[in-house]
Amino acid sequence: MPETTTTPAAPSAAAAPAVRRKTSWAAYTQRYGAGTALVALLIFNALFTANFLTPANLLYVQLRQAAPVGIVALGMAMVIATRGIDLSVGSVMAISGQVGALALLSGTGLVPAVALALLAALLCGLFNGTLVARYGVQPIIATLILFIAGRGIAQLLTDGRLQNVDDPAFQFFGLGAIAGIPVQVVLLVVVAAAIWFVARSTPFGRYLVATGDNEPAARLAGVPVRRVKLIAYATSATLAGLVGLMEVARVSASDANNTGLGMELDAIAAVAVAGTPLTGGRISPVAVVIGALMLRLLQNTLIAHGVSREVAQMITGFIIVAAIYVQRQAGEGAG
Amino acid sequence: MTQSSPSPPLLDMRGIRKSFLGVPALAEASFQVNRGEVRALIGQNGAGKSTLIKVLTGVYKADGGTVTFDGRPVAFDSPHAAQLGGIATIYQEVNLVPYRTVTENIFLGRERRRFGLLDWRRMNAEARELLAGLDVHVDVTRPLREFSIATQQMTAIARALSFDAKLVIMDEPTSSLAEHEVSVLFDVIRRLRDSGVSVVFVSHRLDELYAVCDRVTIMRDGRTVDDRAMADISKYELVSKMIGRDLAEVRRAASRAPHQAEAAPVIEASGLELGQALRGVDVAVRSGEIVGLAGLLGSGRSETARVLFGADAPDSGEVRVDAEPVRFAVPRDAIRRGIGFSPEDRKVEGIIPQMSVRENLTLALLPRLTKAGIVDRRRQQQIVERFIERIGIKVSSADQPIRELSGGNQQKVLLARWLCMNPRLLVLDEPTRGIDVGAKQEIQSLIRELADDGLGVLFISSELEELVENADRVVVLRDGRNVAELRGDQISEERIMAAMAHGAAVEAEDGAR
Amino acid sequence: MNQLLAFRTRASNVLALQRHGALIALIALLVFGIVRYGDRFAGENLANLLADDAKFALVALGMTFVIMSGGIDLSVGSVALLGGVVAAQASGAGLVPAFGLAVLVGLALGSLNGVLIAKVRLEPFIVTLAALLGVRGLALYLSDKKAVVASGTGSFQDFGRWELLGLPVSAVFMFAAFLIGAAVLRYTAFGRTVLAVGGSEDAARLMGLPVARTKFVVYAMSGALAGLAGAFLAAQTGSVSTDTGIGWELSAIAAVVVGGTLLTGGVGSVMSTLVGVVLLQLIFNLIVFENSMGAIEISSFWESVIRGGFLLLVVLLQVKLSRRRASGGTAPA
Amino acid sequence: TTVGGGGGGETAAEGTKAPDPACKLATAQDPGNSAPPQNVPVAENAPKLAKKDTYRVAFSQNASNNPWRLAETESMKAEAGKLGHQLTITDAQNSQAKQIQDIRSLIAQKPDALFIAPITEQLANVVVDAAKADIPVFLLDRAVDTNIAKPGEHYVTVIRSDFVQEGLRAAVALARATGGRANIVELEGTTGSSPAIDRKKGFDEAIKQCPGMKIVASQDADFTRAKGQQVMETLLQSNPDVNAVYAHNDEMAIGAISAIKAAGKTPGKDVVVVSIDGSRDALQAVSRGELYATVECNPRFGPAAFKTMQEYAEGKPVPTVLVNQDRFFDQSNAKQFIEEAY
Ligand SMILES: Nc1ncnc2c1ncn2[C@@H]1O[C@H](COP(=O)(O)OP(=O)(O)OP(=O)(O)O)[C@@H](O)[C@H]1O
Ligand SMILES: Nc1ncnc2c1ncn2[C@@H]1O[C@H](COP(=O)(O)OP(=O)(O)OP(=O)(O)O)[C@@H](O)[C@H]1O
Ligand SMILES: [Mg+2]
Ligand SMILES: [Mg+2]
Repeated sequence: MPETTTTPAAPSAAAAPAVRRKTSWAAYTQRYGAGTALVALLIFNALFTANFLTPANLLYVQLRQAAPVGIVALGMAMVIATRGIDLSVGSVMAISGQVGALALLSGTGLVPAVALALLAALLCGLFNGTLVARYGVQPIIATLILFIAGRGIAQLLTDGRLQNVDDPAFQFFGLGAIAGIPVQVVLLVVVAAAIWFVARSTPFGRYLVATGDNEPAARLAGVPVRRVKLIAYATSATLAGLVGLMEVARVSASDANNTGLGMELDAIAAVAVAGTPLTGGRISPVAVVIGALMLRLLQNTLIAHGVSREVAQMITGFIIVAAIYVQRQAGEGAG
Repeated sequence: MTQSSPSPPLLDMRGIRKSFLGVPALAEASFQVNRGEVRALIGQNGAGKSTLIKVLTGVYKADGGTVTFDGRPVAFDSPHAAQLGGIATIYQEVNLVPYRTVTENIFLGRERRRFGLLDWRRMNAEARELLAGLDVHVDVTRPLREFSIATQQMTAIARALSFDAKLVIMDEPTSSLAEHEVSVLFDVIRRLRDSGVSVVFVSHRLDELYAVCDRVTIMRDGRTVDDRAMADISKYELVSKMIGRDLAEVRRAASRAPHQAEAAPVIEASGLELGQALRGVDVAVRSGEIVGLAGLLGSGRSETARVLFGADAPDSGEVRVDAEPVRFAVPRDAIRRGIGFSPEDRKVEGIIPQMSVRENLTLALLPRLTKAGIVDRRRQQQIVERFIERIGIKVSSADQPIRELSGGNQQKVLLARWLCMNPRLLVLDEPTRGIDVGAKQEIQSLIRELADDGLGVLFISSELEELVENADRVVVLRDGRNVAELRGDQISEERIMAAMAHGAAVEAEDGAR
Repeated sequence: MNQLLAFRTRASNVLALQRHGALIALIALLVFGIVRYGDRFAGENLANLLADDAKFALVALGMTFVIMSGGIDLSVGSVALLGGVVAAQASGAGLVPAFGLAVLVGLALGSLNGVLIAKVRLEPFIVTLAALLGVRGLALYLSDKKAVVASGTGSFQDFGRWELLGLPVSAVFMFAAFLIGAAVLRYTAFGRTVLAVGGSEDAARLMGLPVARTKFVVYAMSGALAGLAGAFLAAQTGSVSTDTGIGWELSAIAAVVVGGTLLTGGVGSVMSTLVGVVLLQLIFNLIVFENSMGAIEISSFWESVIRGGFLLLVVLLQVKLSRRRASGGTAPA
Repeated sequence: TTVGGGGGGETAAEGTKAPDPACKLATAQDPGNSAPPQNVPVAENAPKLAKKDTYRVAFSQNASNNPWRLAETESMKAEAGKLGHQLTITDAQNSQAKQIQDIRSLIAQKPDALFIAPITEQLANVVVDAAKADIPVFLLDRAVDTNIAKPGEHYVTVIRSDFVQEGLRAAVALARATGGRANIVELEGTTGSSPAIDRKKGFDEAIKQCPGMKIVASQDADFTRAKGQQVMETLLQSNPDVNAVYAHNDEMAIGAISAIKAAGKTPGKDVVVVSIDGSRDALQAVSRGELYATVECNPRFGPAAFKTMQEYAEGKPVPTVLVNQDRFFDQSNAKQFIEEAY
C-alpha cells in the first residue's frame, strides 16, 4: 500500500501536499473512502468538539481506544486474506483475560501469567485452524463453535465472577505508556508494521493471499495451504488474546461475561470498511488500521456530541455503506 | 472492406474500440459474418478475439464502434440480451455452474415447464437427446463437476446449440477436445451451416479451420488485418498475417537426440490405481526424454499426472524418484524433488487471479528466492523479465493481475512458473491448450531444448500431431490402463489412434518392436 | 479442485448425506428425550417447541436462499426486531394489517440490501453488517428504546393460541413456508437460478441469467421473512423487547450449514434447514429437562459449552460422513 | 453540543461552597425506601401450593452476565439448599425469546412452584400459561404487565425493588455532594431494560427541582465496567467541566472512576460519583472516598423468596407486591458492610 500514513495529527500538516495532489484529489478520496471519512471526522472534531486537538485526547482517548480493535482486526485481516473469517475473537479475548487474571491472582508472577494467557489463546487459534485447514469445516461455522463455547469456557473458569487485578506491573499493559505513547498504540503500530512486512516481503505473505485467491491452484503451485491457514487462525487468536489481556489490564478486572463482546463484528467492519474484500486474496494492514481508527473516532464523535445510541447506530450503518460505496466506484474503472 | 456476397452480412461490426484501464485491447476492429457461413476468427494470443466476442455479446461495453446484426443496429447490454437477440455463445473458459447437473446447465435460463412448474422429466430427456447428438452419453442428472473438462465443454456446446440461434459463437471450443469429439462437433457445425445458421469459430489449430470454415478473419493487436475466403489463403500466409512478419514456417528442428535408453528414470510409477480412474498405470520418464501420454477422453491421463505430482494419492501402486520409493502427500513434496506440473484447467487450478504476473510466475520459486526469510525482489524481477521475454508473454507490465491476460498468455505464465524452477521433470497436462501457433512452436522448442539439457517431460496432449512431433516415446492409456507404448519410428498418428481405440490389437503389433 | 476425483465422486451424494447427518442427530435426540423424560417431553412440549421455532425457522428459510445464492445476510435479527416493533405498534388494527406491515417493512429493508448488493454490487457481508447496525438503531428509535407492547386484545394477541391440525398455527405456518420454499427451489426457474448464481456468478451472467434480479429477490425475500418472524414473535409474546433478534443471524447461519447447505453457495436444501433449526433449538430444551432431573446441574455457562460442543460434533459427523463416501477413501484436499 | 453553565474551570467539590439555596435536594437527607404500597390485595385466586416439607421448584433467571445476577442466582441456590428444596435453574442469557422458551420447558416439568426473574415486563403471557398449568408463580426483582397477568391470580406476588426510588435517592445524594451545582454525566444501563428506564426516570425527575444541576451528557454503557470506562473517557474530553457522574449501576461507576483517574482528576474531589447496587467493589470504592455513595439494590432474594413461598403454602395472607427494604451506603457506613456485600 502506498504511503497513506494518516495519523490523526495530520490535518494541519496536510495543507502543503494537498496543493500538489489537487488534480487527483477526487481520485484519492475515492480510492481511500475510509481514509477520507477519517480525515473528515478529524476536521469536524477539530472544529466542533471541545478539547479535541490535544495530545492527551488524541493519544490517550482516541488512539488508545481504537488500538484494541485495530490489533484484533489485523489478525482478522490475515484470516480474511485466506478467504476465512474468525468469529471467535471476542470469546478468545475473554478466555485469555480470564486465564491471565487467574494466573496472576494465584501468584504465578507476571511473565508466566501472560505466557499462559497467550498460550490459551494460541490453542484456541489452533483449534479453529485445525477445523478449517485439516477437516475442511467452513470457517464461519468452525469459528462459531468457539464463539459459543469459548465464552462459556471463560465464564466457567470463575463461574462468571469478575476478578479484580490491580497488579501494577500488569496494569502497564492497559494503562502504561512508552515514551509518552500508550502501550496499546505502540503495539498497534508494531503489529501493523510486522504484518505489513510479512505480507509484502516474505513467502508466507504471498502464500497467504494466494491461498485466499485460488486455493486449489495455490496448492498445486506448492503453497502449503493448510499450514498457511493454521498460522493465520493461530495469529488471529493470539492477537485477540493479547488484546484480551490489555483490556483486563485497562479495566483492572477480568470480566468473562463482557470482555470482547461484539469484537468480531467490530473487527470485521474495520477490515471491510477500508476496502479489503471479504472474499479473500488481499491484505492491507494500513487500510485496516485506518478502518479501525475511523470507526472508533466515529463512535466517539457521536458520543461526545450526545447522539443517542440508536441514532448513532443508524449513522454508523450509513457511513460504512457510504465508505465502501465510494471505494467501489473507484475500483469500477476496470469495467 | 467489400463483401463478395450479395446479401448484407448477418453480423457487421465496425470500428470497435475497447480498452482496459487505458490499455487498448481492440483498436478499430471490424468483423463480418455472412448468413449461413462458418467464419474463422484467428489471431495471436491477446490479439483481441475473445474481447471482440465479449463486446458483441454484451459482456463488455465497447468504447466506440457500431454493430449491426440481422439488419438492425444493436448494442446488447448483457449476455442475456444477446441470447434473446439470437446469438448463442460458448465463451473461451468453460462457463458453466459446476455444482449443478448437466441438465440444469443446459436449460438454465429457459427451463421447460409444465403447469407453471419445472418439468424435470422432459428437460432430462431433452438434455440426453441433445448430448447424444454430440455422441456424449452421460448421466445428465449428475453435477457437472463430476465430469471431465471435455464433457463439460460438450455440455456448453449442447447448451449453445439448443438455443435455435441465428449465430453461434464458439471461442476455442476444441482446445480441450480430442479428435473424435472434434469431428463430431464439425459434423454439427456443418449441419448448422446447412440449416442457415452462421457460426463463428475460434481456434489455434489451423487444420481445424481449414476443415470446417468458409472464411477467415485475421486479427492482430486489436485490429482486423484481413478477411478472406479460407480456400484463398495458405497456412503459411495465414500465420504470417497473424504474426505480422514473414515467418519461415519453423519445421521442428528434428534434433530428436537418439537418447540413451540406459539413462536411469527420473520418475517411475508402476501399478497405479485410483478408484474408477486408474486401474494399473505404469509410466517412467528418463532424464532428457519427452514422454507423450495419449488416450481418449477420460482414459486417465490427467489423473496419472496428478498422482505423479502428489496432487491426488493413489489407492495403490508405487512411485519412485531416482529409484527411491516416494509418497508425496502434497504437491509441495513433489516440487521439492524437482517436479513441476501444469494442470489442465488453468482457471480453476492454475492461475491465482488477483495476483500479478510477477507473483504468479514466481509462486513456486519463492522458497528459493528467499534470503533470510525475505523475498529477494531484485532477483524475482530479473527472473520474471527473463521469462516474459523468452516465451513472449504479452503483458502491459509484470504487475498486471494475471486475470487480465488473454487465455493463451495466462498459459504461458503458468509454464514459466515451472520452467523458472529449473525442474528435473515437468508434467504438462495439455500445456499448449489455447496457445497460438507461433507461441506453440516456441514453447515446443523450448521444451525440447530443456530436454536436451537433461529435463524429463511427461507430455499430455489431445493433439496427436503434437505428440508425434515431440515425443520420444508415447504411452497410450485406455480405461485407466496402459495399452501400448510406442517409440521412435513407431510413433505415428495412425498407430496412436489405433491403440487408443482398440488397445490390445496394437499391443500385438507392438511385439514386433 | 473440481478435478479431484475423490472430491468429484463425493460432491452430490455427500450433500444428501450431510442433510441426513443432521436428521439422524435430530431423531437421535428426540428418541433420547422421549425415552429419558417421557410424556412430559413429548406431546405439548414439542408442540410448543415447534411454535417457538417458527420465527427462527422463517429467518433461516430466507437465509437459506441467500446463502445458496452465494451471499449472506447479517441483518435478519435487526430486521426481525423492526418487524416486531411495527407489528406490535400496529397490532390494534388486527392480525392481518399488523403482519402485513411487518412484512412490508422487512421487504423494504431487504430490498435496500438487495439494491446495494445486486445493483451497486457491494459485498453482502459488509452491506448487511451495516444494516445490522442501522436497522437496529431505527427500530430502537421507533420504539423509543422500550419494549413495545401489543394492544391488549384481538386477533393479534390470539395468534399464539390458535391451533390447526392439532399443532400451534405458527408451527403449521412454518411447515407450509418450508414446503413452499422447497418447491420454489426445485420447481421454479427462480430456484434454479439462485443455485446457479451461487455456484458461479460469472458463469451465470455469461449464461444470460438475470443475476442481479435474482440476488435482489433473494435479499428482499430474506428481509420480508425476517420482518414476518418479528411479527410472529410479537404476536406470540404480546410484545417485542429491545433485545429481540440479537444473534439470530448466527443461529440462522448455523442452522443452514448444519442442514448441509454450502456457505460458498450453489448447493443446498430447504427442508434440511428446518431440520437444522429444530435440532439446534432442541438442545436448549433438552438441557432444561436434564437439569430438572436433578442428576446433574448444567449452568448456563455449561450450556454454551455444550451447544458449541454439539455443533462441533455435528460438523465433524458431516466431515466424516462425506469422507466415508469418498471413493476408495482417498484423502481429500 | 458545547457545555453551558458558568462553572467553567472551577470544581464543585464537596463542601467548598454553600449549597445552592434554589435546590432543596442539596440539603435533604436520604429519602429512604418508598412508602410500602398501600391497600395491596392479598393473593387469593392463584394456584394453590400444598404444604410439604420440601418442594421441587424452578427458577428462571434472565441472565448471568453480571455480578448482581450471579449473586441473585447464588442466593436462590443457597437458600434452596439450606431448606432442602430441589431447585432447577434456567438462564435466558439476556434474551426474552429464550426466557419464554425456558419457562415453557419448565412448565412442562410441572414443578411445585416457579420463580421468575423476568427480563422485561413482557413475560405476562407465559406467566398466564404457568397459572393455567396450575403452578404458583413468584416474580423476583421485576414485575410483568399486570393487564395480562393479574396479580394474585396468575402469579402470587412480585418481590422487587423500587427502581424509580433508587434513582431519586441517587439524585438526592448527588445534590448533597455537589451542593446542588453539578454538570452531570449519566451512564445509562442497557437500552430498554427496566432498571435503566426507571433509574433514569427517578433521577431525571428529581434533579428538575434544582436549576443548578444539569445533565450534560447521557450515554448508554451497557451496565459494564469496560463500557463505563470507555464512554467516560470520551465524555471527559469533550466535557471537561463535568463534576458529577450518576451511573445506573456500580460496575459502570467503577469504570468511570478509572477514567476519571486516567484523565488526571481525582474522583470524589474533582468529580463526584454516585451509583446504585451496593456491590463489594463499590463499597470499597466508597470507603476509599472515590465513590460518594451507592444506593443498595440487594440481589439476595433467596431468603425472602422461599419465606414467601412457605407462607403461601401455609395459607398465610401474601400481599401481591412486596418491596425490598434497601439501604444507603456512603462513607459513614460503607466499611462495615464490605464483608457482607455481594
Ligand atoms: N478484463 C480485462 N482487463 C484488462 N485487460 C484485459 C481484460 N480482458 C482482456 N484484456 C486484454 O485484452 C487483450 C485481448 O485479450 P483477448 O482475451 O481478447 O485475447 P484473445 O485474442 O482472445 O487471446 P487468446 O487466443 O489467448 O484467447 C489482451 O492483451 C488482454 O490482456
Ligand atoms: N465421479 C466420477 N465417477 C466415475 N468416474 C469418474 C468420475 N469422475 C471422473 N471419472 C473418470 O475418471 C477417469 C479419469 O479421468 P481423467 O480426467 O484422468 O481422464 P483424461 O484422460 O485426462 O481425460 P480428459 O481429456 O477428459 O482430461 C475418466 O474415465 C473419468 O470419466
Ligand atoms: Mg481468447
Ligand atoms: Mg485430462
